[in-house]
Amino acid sequence: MSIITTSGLTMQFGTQRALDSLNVAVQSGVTGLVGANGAGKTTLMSLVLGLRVPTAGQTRVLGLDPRARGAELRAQIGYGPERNVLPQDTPASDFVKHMAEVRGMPRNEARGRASDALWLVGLGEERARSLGTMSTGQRQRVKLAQAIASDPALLLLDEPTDGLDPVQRDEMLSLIRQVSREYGIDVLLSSHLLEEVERICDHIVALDAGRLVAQGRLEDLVGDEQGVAVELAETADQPHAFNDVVSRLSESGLEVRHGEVGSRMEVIGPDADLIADLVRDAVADANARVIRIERRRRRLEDLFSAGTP
Amino acid sequence: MSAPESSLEPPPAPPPVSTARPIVEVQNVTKSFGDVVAVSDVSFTVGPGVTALLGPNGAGKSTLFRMLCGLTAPSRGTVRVLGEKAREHRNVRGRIGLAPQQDALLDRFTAYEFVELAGRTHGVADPSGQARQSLAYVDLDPEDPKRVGAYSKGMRQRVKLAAALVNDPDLLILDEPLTGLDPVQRNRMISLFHDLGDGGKCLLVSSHVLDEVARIGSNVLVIAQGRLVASGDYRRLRELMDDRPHRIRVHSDDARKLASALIGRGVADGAAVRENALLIDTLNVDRFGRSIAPISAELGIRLREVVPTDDDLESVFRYLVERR
Amino acid sequence: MNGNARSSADGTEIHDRGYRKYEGARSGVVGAVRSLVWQTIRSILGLGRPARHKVFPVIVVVIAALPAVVFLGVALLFRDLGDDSLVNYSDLFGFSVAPTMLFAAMVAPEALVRDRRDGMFSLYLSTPLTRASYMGAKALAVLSVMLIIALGPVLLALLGYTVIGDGPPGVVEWFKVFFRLTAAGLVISAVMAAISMAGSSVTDRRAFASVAVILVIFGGAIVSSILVDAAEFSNAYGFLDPMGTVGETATRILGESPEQGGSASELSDSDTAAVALGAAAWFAAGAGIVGYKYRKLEAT
Amino acid sequence: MSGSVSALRAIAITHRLLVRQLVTKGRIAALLGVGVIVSLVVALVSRAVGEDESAEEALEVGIEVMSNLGFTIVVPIVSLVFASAAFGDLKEDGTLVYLWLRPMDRWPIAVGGWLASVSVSLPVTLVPLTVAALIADVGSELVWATVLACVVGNLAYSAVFMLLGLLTKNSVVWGIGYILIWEGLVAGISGVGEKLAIRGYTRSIIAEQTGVDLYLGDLSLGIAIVVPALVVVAAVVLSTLRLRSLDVA
Repeated sequence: MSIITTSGLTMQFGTQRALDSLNVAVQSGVTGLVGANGAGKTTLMSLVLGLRVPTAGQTRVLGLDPRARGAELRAQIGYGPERNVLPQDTPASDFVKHMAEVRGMPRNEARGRASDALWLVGLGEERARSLGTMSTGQRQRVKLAQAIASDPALLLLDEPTDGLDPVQRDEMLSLIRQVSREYGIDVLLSSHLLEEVERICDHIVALDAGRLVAQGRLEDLVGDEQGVAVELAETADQPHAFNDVVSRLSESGLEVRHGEVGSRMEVIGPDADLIADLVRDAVADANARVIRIERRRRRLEDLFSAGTP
Repeated sequence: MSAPESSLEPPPAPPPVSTARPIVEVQNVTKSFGDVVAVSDVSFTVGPGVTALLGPNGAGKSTLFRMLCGLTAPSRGTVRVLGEKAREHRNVRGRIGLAPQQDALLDRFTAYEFVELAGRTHGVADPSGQARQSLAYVDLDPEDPKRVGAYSKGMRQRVKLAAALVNDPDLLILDEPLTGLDPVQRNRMISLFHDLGDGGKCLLVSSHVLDEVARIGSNVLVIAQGRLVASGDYRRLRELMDDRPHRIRVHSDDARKLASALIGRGVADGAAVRENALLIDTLNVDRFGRSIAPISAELGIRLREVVPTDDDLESVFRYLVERR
Repeated sequence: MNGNARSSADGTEIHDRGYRKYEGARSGVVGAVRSLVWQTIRSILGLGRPARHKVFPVIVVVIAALPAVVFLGVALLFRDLGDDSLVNYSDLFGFSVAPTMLFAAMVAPEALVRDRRDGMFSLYLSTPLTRASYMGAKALAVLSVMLIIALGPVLLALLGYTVIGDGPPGVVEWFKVFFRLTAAGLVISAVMAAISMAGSSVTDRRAFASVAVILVIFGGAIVSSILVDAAEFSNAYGFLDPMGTVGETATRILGESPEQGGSASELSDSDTAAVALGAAAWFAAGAGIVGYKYRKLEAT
Repeated sequence: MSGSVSALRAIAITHRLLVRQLVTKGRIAALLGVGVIVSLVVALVSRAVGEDESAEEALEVGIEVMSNLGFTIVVPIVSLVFASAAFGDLKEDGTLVYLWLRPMDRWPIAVGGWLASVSVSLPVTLVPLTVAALIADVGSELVWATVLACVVGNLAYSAVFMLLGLLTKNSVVWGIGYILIWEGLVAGISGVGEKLAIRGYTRSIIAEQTGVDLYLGDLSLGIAIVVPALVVVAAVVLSTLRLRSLDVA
């Protein structure tokens, strides 16, 4: 069943069209809403929450119309906003408890759930600290905790990894996945970092300038392509190894593309076995040091560079 | 998992990242805010070219940059830019270009006005011409009548960069210039950095996104928990990292034969076959990387994929940070 | 799908983290409003926040309560002096004018301005709260705290006088006085709350909200006193003074005029209906500005 | 290539930048509105008083209005709003770095900031108050007294509140506290207090120029000008020192 469906959803701000007749069906599970800044991700979220009136089109979320039954709908949604400002002087536990109450938890229940949610996101020891003294990573966790404390059916997370370093980002992503899997909460998370979306999402909705670029299951959208990507190490004793490999492969009639970093290349051709052998021999002959040899994959990035379908 | 203790400690003397005259000298610098130590006994020098300052959030990157610019004084130690302290010497401030981390601009100015003002406040000879040139450099239109308050995050980042460039500084400090940018914008920014570095400027660029850092520059300073945990050439850093155990996944048409050959020749220290893939553990990736192709060629094994499972920068970084 | 909790795809064992599904009843909009009212009251008074946030609220509460306590003390210590030692309730309201104004200007803007600055307004709109229920909760919270300042000391005096035997004679009379006091306190609080919230909705800076409220309350008082006293214009210009207008309304409700403290009001000769209309107009103006501003305010 | 910036240019640049930041439609409209109300009130009052009172009494009423409305509320509050924002806003939103990290000395920045707040708050107050004094039509003494007191008041308040904006985050709240509680209450209690409040000097100027006795206004004209001037110098010097020692975000 679709959690969120839109048909012909259009949002116009003055002369700017933030969303352009969007037809989206978000399925159960973790869905990544990807796109560049200004692609319309936040606008779509605010329409899902019923905070704006669309210029045209329909939206249904959890079977409800956000405009007509907004309060009822929002009671089932946990929302983690993109803005990173939170009440400075409020202790994390007070803030999460308050948001749980506002989202419908009875008072006694809210206190316990706030504490549980903070422990779940790894802030159990820090729950009495005020939000202003917390780091970016901790505040992102608090935003997640307040969104899940009311046990929502649907989590909307706007850029939940923004400003996090890799370790924190991994932890946040696995937390989100864990919450979704263990507690059966559907998640729609937006991000402009495609690689993280690829890492945890079941489904993708990709936007570009307010238009739908692609949607569907992740494995249907990214997959193998012809050829391999080769990365070689630059070594002091074999300074020409990379160029040697490139020229040998080119001489064999394969298409070789330099990657964006100097020690990477892509070798393209229809016959996978032939490529594998030629690459192996070229590398061996050039005395090059292999870092990686990998099948070329279509990445989400390609969805955007390919332009709108 | 143990690594030799000394291999990644900051070397006793500031590592000569470049042989040229150092533009930035940081000596035994400590900065604390109350009881919290943000930067702890850090020393390094940086010369021309692009240097990436890498570290998790809260590691002390911004504090270090602020001290370089003189925006705050170190609690102990000295920070010199071009031989002087920016906090005390007026003219040194004119040779620094800073794009601060915070997304703060004079929102009521147009991009041109903002950059032109930066030029004026720097006392450049031709603020208007310089501003146009800087804006053109970052692909912004000087005639755009929109105020920067209405700009997207990516455009604001570029306005900051243009303002930092307008005085043709010797030292460019860019604090997290890539956050909030989409992949296309990021690529464009990175190539800008390389152009500037090739032009002889000293660029210090901080980031916490590791896959970006390899592209930003080969000189890396890694800072974690307020300390300089590693510095030098990114590739050499990686070679240093070769001491730790690596795990590499190899897809071939004969996993068992390849496994026994690799172990037999001492290239692999351990091997396991799982779902057609060969998982190799090795303590010496250099030898492994040089041997895998010749050995397969010799044995006639078709090599489809060789994928390090823990050799991306994020793993390196995690290793550096978590080992401590 | 739902239901396969406790085992993730990679087979990792999941330990009990305490967090679990919630099957019970949800409190809906009523619970949301109740929580927001309480949270706002706490934040206005600086409860559960560092000490520096409590400075102004405490000063204001002390200034407000001091006269009532002093007069009670005097009445208690010198019971033999007779009725002269008793202050009438209208005078006590006079004493809470200054703290009520200070509160409206310096403390109450906290209720609205902070939510806009730290993004809470937008976050609240992502919950069952709507603009209307949000504003209702905020108004209720500001009004409640305002009542503590404006009415608290007077009720304290009433109780004190009653206990020492100087209260209104008879139960009926007592309740009459009680209800009049409450009504007067409500009018003062409602108008001041409306002005304070109007000032808070025109700017995102708490400080400028304070400036706006001060300009309205003090400016109004000065202008009206100049026009009426110095220029000897019509007393109707007294309505330009919001504090004077509600003060006079309170006096009419209490049915007694102040004997000491504030001099006779510029409005003492006006019709009671006109006075009530004046107070209502100030309230409507404040509420109108709040409504207009928040109707247009974008939630991001 | 960049050089350094001369002191005069630095003052001019800072001034230009800060004026641009300070002049927001909302602030100017709101405060001009206040000015217009003041003029209106004075006009109404003077018309009324002029009809049936002696010239002497009319002048007294005019002075009363001017000093109560103009110099206890309008001038200090307007100066506070702009002067405390001069550097306070830059500090708060993190843009001070675009002025600080420049090859400019610190004192021209302080002077430029002071001039910027004066050049916004002075017209906003001087025009309506002078118009009010003219409308009142009770002799040129009041007009000149108003102009002089307005200039002196603006210069002094702006310097003090600019320093306040550099020292504390809640400068407007502290400033209001100073205006209402110190100048309004404490300074009124004793003669010493009068000398410790800028209001004492502006009132003295009005009293001295018009020859009318004014409560809290018995200092000589010379003192009423020299002391505020010293206050300006001290506040600008302290602001310079503060700019130097400040931790910039």
